[in-house]
Amino acid sequence: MKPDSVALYRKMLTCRRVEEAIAGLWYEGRISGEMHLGIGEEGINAGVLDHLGDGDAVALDHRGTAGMVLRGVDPAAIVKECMGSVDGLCCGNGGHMHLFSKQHLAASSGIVGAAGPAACGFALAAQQLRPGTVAVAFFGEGAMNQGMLMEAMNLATAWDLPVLFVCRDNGMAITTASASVTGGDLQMRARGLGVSGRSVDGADAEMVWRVAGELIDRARRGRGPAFLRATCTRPEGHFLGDPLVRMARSPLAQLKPRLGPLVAAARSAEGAPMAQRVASLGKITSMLGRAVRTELGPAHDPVRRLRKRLTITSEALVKLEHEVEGIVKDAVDKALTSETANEKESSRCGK
Amino acid sequence: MKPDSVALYRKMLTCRRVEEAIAGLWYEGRISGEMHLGIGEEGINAGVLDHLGDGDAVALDHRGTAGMVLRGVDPAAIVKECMGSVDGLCCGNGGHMHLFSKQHLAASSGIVGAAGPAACGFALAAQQLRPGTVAVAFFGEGAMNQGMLMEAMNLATAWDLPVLFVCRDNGMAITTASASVTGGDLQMRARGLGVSGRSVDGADAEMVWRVAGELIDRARRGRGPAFLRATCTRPEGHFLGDPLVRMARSPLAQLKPRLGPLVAAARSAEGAPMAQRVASLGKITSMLGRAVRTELGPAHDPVRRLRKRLTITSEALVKLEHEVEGIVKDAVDKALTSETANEKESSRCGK
Amino acid sequence: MREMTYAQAIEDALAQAMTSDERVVIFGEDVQALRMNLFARFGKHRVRQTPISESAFLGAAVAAAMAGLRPVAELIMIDFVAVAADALINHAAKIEAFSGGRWQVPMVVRAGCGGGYGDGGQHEQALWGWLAHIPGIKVVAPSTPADAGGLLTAAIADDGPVVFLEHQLLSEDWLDYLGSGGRSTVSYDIPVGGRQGEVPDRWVPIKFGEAAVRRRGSDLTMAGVGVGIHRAAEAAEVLSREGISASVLDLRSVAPLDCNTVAGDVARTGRLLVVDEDYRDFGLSGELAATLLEAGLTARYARVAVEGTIPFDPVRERAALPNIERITAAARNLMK
Amino acid sequence: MREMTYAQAIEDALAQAMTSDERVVIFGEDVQALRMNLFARFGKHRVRQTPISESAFLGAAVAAAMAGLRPVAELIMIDFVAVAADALINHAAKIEAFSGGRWQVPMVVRAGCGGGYGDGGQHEQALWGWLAHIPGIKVVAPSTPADAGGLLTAAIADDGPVVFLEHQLLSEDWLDYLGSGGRSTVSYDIPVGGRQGEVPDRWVPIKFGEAAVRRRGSDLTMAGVGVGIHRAAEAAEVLSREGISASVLDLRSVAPLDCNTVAGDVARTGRLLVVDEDYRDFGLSGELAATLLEAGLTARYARVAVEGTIPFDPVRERAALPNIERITAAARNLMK
Ligand SMILES: Cc1ncc(C[n+]2csc(CCOP(=O)(O)OP(=O)(O)O)c2C)c(N)n1
Ligand SMILES: Cc1ncc(C[n+]2csc(CCOP(=O)(O)OP(=O)(O)O)c2C)c(N)n1
Ligand SMILES: [Mg+2]
Ligand SMILES: [Mg+2]
Repeated sequence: MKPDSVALYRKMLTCRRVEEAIAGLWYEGRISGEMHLGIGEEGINAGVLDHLGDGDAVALDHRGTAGMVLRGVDPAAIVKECMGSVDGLCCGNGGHMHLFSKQHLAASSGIVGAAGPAACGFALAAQQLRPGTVAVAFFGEGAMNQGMLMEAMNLATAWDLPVLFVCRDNGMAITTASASVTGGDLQMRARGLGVSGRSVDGADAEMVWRVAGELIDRARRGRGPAFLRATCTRPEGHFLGDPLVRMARSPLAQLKPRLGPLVAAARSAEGAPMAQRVASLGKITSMLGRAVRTELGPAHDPVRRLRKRLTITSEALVKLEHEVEGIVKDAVDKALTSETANEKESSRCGK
Repeated sequence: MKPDSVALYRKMLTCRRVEEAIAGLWYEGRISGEMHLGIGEEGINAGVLDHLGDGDAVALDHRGTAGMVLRGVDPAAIVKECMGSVDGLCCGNGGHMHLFSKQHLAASSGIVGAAGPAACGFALAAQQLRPGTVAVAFFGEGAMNQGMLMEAMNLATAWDLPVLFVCRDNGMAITTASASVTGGDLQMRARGLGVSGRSVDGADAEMVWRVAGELIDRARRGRGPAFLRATCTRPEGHFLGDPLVRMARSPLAQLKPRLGPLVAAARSAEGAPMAQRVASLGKITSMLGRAVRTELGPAHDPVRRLRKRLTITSEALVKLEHEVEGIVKDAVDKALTSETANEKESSRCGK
Repeated sequence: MREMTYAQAIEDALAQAMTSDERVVIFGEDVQALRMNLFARFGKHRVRQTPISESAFLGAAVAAAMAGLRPVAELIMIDFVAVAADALINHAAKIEAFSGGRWQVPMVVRAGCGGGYGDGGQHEQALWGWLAHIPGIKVVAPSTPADAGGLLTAAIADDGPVVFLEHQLLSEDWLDYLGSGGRSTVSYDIPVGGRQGEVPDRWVPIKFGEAAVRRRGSDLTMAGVGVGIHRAAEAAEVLSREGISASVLDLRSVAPLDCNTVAGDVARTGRLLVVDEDYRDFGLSGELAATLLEAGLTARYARVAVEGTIPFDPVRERAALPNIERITAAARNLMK
Repeated sequence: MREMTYAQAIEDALAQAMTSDERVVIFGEDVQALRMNLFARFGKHRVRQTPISESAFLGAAVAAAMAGLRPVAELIMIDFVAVAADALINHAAKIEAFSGGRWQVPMVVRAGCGGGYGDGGQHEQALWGWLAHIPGIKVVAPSTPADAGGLLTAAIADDGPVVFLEHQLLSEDWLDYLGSGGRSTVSYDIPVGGRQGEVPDRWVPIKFGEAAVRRRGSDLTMAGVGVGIHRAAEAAEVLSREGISASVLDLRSVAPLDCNTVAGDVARTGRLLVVDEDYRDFGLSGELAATLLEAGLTARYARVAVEGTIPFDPVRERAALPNIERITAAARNLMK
């Protein structure tokens, strides 16, 4: 199997641009609350979801915007939803962590790990009502420590469900390096739950595509669940405005005000032995260092990587990219118009 | 390391006799509700708990009576508790699934899987307040599918806790053959959570003792959690009055009345294709067959097995057994006296 | 009309639903043994055994319902919902709202509840008021075979999530399983009309939110669900001999709650006594007080409910649950 | 007296408790980053990072407390308690009772709660009434820096399990983290006195179950906790300009509940308006109604609470939460 790399690139670029647009709106204050984006994960999202068709289902986590785009949901409806518009995908009731499209059998959840059980339920319905269809769960490596997700893998084995469990492994769960709180090895853990699988570099979209294709195909043919672990890099940290990223990027404005209290705390008369305090400061420093270092270099950016490998003419590429920009601009324009039309000025946070 | 097999035998026999006495009281209607006993598991319970001392903690599940006896709780207090007496271990508030002894740092729970997190908490306190002490969790193989238990194993790894996770594997969770709903392999699952361990024949108390000794010793020395899986056979099924066991043992009284409706259901006009119905009946039959076959043969009975291997004189053995009978009889007498003394006739169920 | 036990009515209604709608599937721990007849008839795809993984299978029920099935997921006891509450309160209850009303979750959670058979405080909770606190979940608690079958039929037909609570003291299956275990040496105080009774030949759904008036009196109104309402009815008998005439309203569903019938009756009697096997505080009894006050009624009010963790000792267990002595005492007090 | 923000008060009280009692340990997801100062001071053994395994670490907190520690376990948000409710309701709440009063569980669960910053219905719940339903758990919800520090001090000193709910709109830390994310383009409607205020030089425990009278009026009594009580106070200002004089009672702890102060005040005013950011049905507002009726009071009563899943759209979010318009409207209505 070989992907249509141009089409794949187009999808990935669409995700990237939609999410960048959402980021812009968020920074402008037109979107309230948290904002978790999948920038840096396009290779995984597109490489997997390219294999789905009608009747297939997807369970997404808090980072589900790209998944919805890739399943074919109108980007304008997604952007509007993020802005809380009544004509958004969920009438503005859900927001970016709670995107739902019944038509696409695509659901999300802000509860870490919930995608596992949800995918099992979708797969059960697939097995009974739509043989040959599958369900895919997306979640992070941090979610692998959530009981319900482990239970779900085991349930999928027990019921022989057509599920692909996709773990987007960026190594971090908010500020926690997942390796520091995760025992064993994720592949072994999955196998200990009866689910075997593969690990891939998620920045290599074509590779993800090939491996996911095999695993999904297997599930479609009734050969049970599979596990795909794909690594990735997320330049914006956990969410937009991630405090570690802010401190790392604007040490003067963001870090300095915290240093005083931090040093004072570390120096207090009472507390742990000094060696431990020093160790804590060391860990905090390395947390910040990691945030500084995490950037989407050419090797880690799935979009740039795939672009380089395309074999179309540069005219065709420019045209494609232009089209994508157009689609995204259009979606944002629609969202902004609808914001005004609905007199939703007041929907900006706190007004 | 070599166990003091006579002492070990004495402990196991005490558990057996206490639990038999409890069974007797239950059949007499002096104990209400469910009654889960550990008859058949003495090798595991004693082989592990023989290694604990002051400051060590135990988290038990719904099958915790023997564990309490082995930690040194007065058998009379346990029997009284099962009977709901105000002078029982927990003033009659807990019953057999909720036995607690603060003095022994021993706690139980009727919620499957809860022993895992509890042992982690005990181990955390051990690590911070009583270095060198350990915590042990007891649970069944069915509990290995409960999310919180898997989470707990991982947490123990992350925090490097001195815990021994003991899985008593009788292959059954109530009426469910655990293998039919459990993916992978339990040792691999534990390793996938960072906890390595060993599997042993739980009917071989000396073997359990040796392996548990090693693992507990390792935990005591700060080398982190371990997993012990020990197989066992439970002749009474899940609990006293287990319906499968009843049907298997008294087919005329217990099975026959159910057969009419069962066959009628299987023959109904509407339902699954016939082949599936036949398969269901086959599965039900084999469930019953398994209940018939499950008995504590000499190879599976840890008490008889260890007895055979003892090298003391038969006079000494008779004396020992006599003493144990005496202790248990005494406990039951005390419980019955207290029942009368407290005018607890009314405490019999439903009176 | 047929005569059935509470447990038979539930099984019969389930069988009827499974026959008339292919999308109905049941799953849970041990269901192939506990629901042997349904397993024999509908086979392993529609009667599915689960691992002891309540979070996974309740969560799966939510999505299965969203994707076209009508799952009836069994928690052995409602106490165990605590290990899987997320599926119910953060998902089943909220997805219709989150999706802007575009996606519904037609699932049933079936679970035993309630005490009186001596199993202790982690296995005898009622929790109906607790679950009803969360908007988006319906909670029903039938007290008779006819209601059990009719409400279950309605629950399966409902387009939203419904928690169906069957009382362990009314269900001979649960009671045999958890209580007597085949012993003839124990007996329980089982309300007769709850355990066995007439049921329709074919199940028709009973609308949620409609209380059944079990008895109409003039001095005070007693309201509740489950076994408590049978205790209230017994108490009403005793009270009537003392010249106190009590209404007994079986609410049948806790959410939705039939405020109108309660308010209407209390408007007549001027007194409300809530009989509740769930915990007293922040639950059904409080909600009924609020609806009275919201209706602008001034009434005398009392509640007989569970005030702490249910003790194991059967004597104290009985004292902790609403029993006829506590109910009559509270009623007499209200008449003072 | 010192001046502090709500978030600083909590951290300061925690630091004081950790200094004076070696047994106090804190753990939860990301605590080493979120509680950076405490981590720098008390080190990795007493400020422990957890995996995303709420069931395991809440369950561990229960047993750690039983074995001599005084854990403060952090759930990022109380919404997430749903994945770990078992530890709280079937264990922490019950073990003292199960053990015949012989073993206690001195633990604190600390969690953000409450809406108003635009995060949607799975991240803004209050749930205090839900938790308070279960006997054996105390639930506190401070509305000022002074109360936050004093109640946390009491919670840590308490010998039973306490859920400590800090409002996400009052805590600048949570708000920066979850809401603004460093943006200057957004603003929130934050009650001033809740966010910042005077606090004692040394923290002394504030007794649970004692409401604070924020304002004393003659026409009606408003009662609640958290941000709602600030909204009530604002509404009282508006109402006073219309000639309506309202009391504002900050209950501070939901369980135990200060029924006496509420009943006493309502006995004077004859009217109760409950302002509740938790769900309306089967919760705090109902419980307060019950306590009025139990006290034999006849009062006019209304409640402004959350009636369904909180919508994401900030406009509808604001409408769903108790806001000044709804509160004043309900108050005016009560005066009719
Ligand atoms: C049950 C639960 N616990 C905690 C949270 C808070 N939370 C949101 S995202 C997140 C980290 C998830 O990490 P990971 O699974 O690796 O996904 P990533 O964000 O890295 O994509 C946490 C802890 C939550 N939403 N739900
Ligand atoms: C969370 C939860 N789910 C279900 C139950 C009901 N239950 C009690 S014991 C049991 C089976 C446990 O099997 P296993 O762990 O193998 O232990 P065993 O009884 O075989 O010793 C079940 C399902 C429960 N008590 N708690
Ligand atoms: Mg991650
Ligand atoms: Mg077992």
